[in-house]
Amino acid sequence: MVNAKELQAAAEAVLFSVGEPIELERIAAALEIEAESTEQLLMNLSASLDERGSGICLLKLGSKYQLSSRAQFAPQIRSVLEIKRNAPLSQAAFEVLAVIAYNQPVTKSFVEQVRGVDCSGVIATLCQKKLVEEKGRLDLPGRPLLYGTTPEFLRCFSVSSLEELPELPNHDAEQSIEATLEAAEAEAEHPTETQDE
Amino acid sequence: MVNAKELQAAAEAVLFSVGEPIELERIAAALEIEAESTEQLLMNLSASLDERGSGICLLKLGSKYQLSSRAQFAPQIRSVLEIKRNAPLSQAAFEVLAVIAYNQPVTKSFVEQVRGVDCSGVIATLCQKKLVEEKGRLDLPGRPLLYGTTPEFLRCFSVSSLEELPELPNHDAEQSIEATLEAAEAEAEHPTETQDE
Amino acid sequence: MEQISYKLEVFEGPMDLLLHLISKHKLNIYDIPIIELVEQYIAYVKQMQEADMYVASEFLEMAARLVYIKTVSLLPVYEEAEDLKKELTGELLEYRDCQLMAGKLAKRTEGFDRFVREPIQIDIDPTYTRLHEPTELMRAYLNVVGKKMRKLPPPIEAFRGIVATKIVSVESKIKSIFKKLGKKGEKHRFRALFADAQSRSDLVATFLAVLELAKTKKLYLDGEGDAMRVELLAEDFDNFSSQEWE
Repeated sequence: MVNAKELQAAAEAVLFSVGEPIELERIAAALEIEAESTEQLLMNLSASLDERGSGICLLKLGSKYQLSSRAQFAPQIRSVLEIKRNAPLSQAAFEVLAVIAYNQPVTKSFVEQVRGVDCSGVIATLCQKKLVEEKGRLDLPGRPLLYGTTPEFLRCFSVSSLEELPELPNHDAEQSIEATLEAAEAEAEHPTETQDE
Repeated sequence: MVNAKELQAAAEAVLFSVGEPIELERIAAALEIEAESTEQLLMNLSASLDERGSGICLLKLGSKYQLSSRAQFAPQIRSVLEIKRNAPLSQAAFEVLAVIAYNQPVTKSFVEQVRGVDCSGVIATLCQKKLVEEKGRLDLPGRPLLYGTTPEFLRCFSVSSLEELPELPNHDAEQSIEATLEAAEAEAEHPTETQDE
Repeated sequence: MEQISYKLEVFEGPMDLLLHLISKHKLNIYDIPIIELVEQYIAYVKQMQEADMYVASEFLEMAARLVYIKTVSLLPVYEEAEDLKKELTGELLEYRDCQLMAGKLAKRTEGFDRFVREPIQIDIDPTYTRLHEPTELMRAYLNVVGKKMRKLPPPIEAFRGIVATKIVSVESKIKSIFKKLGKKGEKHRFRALFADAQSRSDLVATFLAVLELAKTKKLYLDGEGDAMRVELLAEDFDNFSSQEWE
């Protein structure tokens, strides 16, 4: 790599991909140039980002450098991340949540056995969203973690206790999913007086 | 926010901060402008990144957008991140990806039927690498999961939609079976070293 | 057959191996010369075993399938053999497409050189605030477990998919034939050997086991059709290794 423009682009690509603040020396080593030239390069990069009014800027933190979004765009960034956080649950997330809700407390391997696939990522997301939480450990070799639903889960489904969740169809009943759901929906619309379970 | 330049900077800041592929509509919502104007804005952003020879570029992945480093700077980035350069995927993974990409959504058993071997491990790895994801279930006994490709898949294979993937061979074509087989053999070239799966 | 002296190639599976053999020996994929292919295939699998390579069960299942097609094609009425060959041709063409496209994908991996960023960590409350109907939860549950409710998760087997097949080894069938036929010289109905077969693979393995035992003079077959009788000529179950049933 010879010309300054290309070196500057390489530095930008490196800073972009690393994300975290990074030592000047590490950038210099990756570009195979002197630290001093690298410093000059980064100053030029910073100036050119400012000049063209980019949404990104270069921060110098002690001896480290980091690319960052400009503070003035924080509201837009926050808005996107908040929309993202509140995106409707995926089908996979719904399934995991349902398996946990109806069988709690359960281990991750139970959920995975029911669904047939790895569920670590989905369970972690549900924990983050505070719909699911750890509920101690199972007294078995390996002491696996148990999961259960949270108060936020109850609020999300507008019920005041787990007993209010729709009842699952009888084990022996040959009732179809559709019939069961219709019954549950009718029940939800015209609740017969709440009875104790 | 009024002027186009500032909106473009805001879009850049948002894409930078979110990191992952993001829907056009979500960017539009955050900027409080129409989707159409947002699309134009992103085209301008992409052009200006190219023009000034930035180390970063804007990718269109289906209906989503994502900022990424330019491929030519991969050596410098790998050097900083201390990642070794090896084949990105095993042959088995490429085969599974091909079956999924061209037939999606498909079940694991479909993939296994085509390949004649168990594919659970490979599919799990591809899910972890976010090249493949769950796409609901098939309404059949056992309710098997369906799989399809992700926006990351589009990025990794440098296409902005599935239509841009290489075309499937035409079976009515007059190409002799020997020629096709030889082509397949040459393409497949059984790799000598297997990499981490 | 020519000796294969080069280092054994590693194949992705039986389909990969079959395509390789068809290409190497210039066989017609649309009208597979089954006897030739069986010989080549089994020779390769034997070499894998001799080289102490791990031979996945899929390779053995395919061997049984090929031998079955070969056996059926030796019968005077061979429509079934034609159908089985066509089925195999179709599968091979489909897998060939898969390999072809995999090769094309493998050639355009420049995108793996593009690096992206992790999302920035800013202080937002990740708690989920949308509202859902409780029936959505039940729908999701029923979607996972299906119509039949179960108290406990079903075995993993139940989720293996719709076309998963169970592989039956010839060796296990040899053992069970010895068990069924009891003492040396006791006559049994030939058909009875197949009475409790669970699958096609089971039938094929039982049939191959009978052929193997007859060939090695451990078993005597007499009569034809429904009247066919079978008896043991040997007292004990010797060690039949799975390599001998070619």
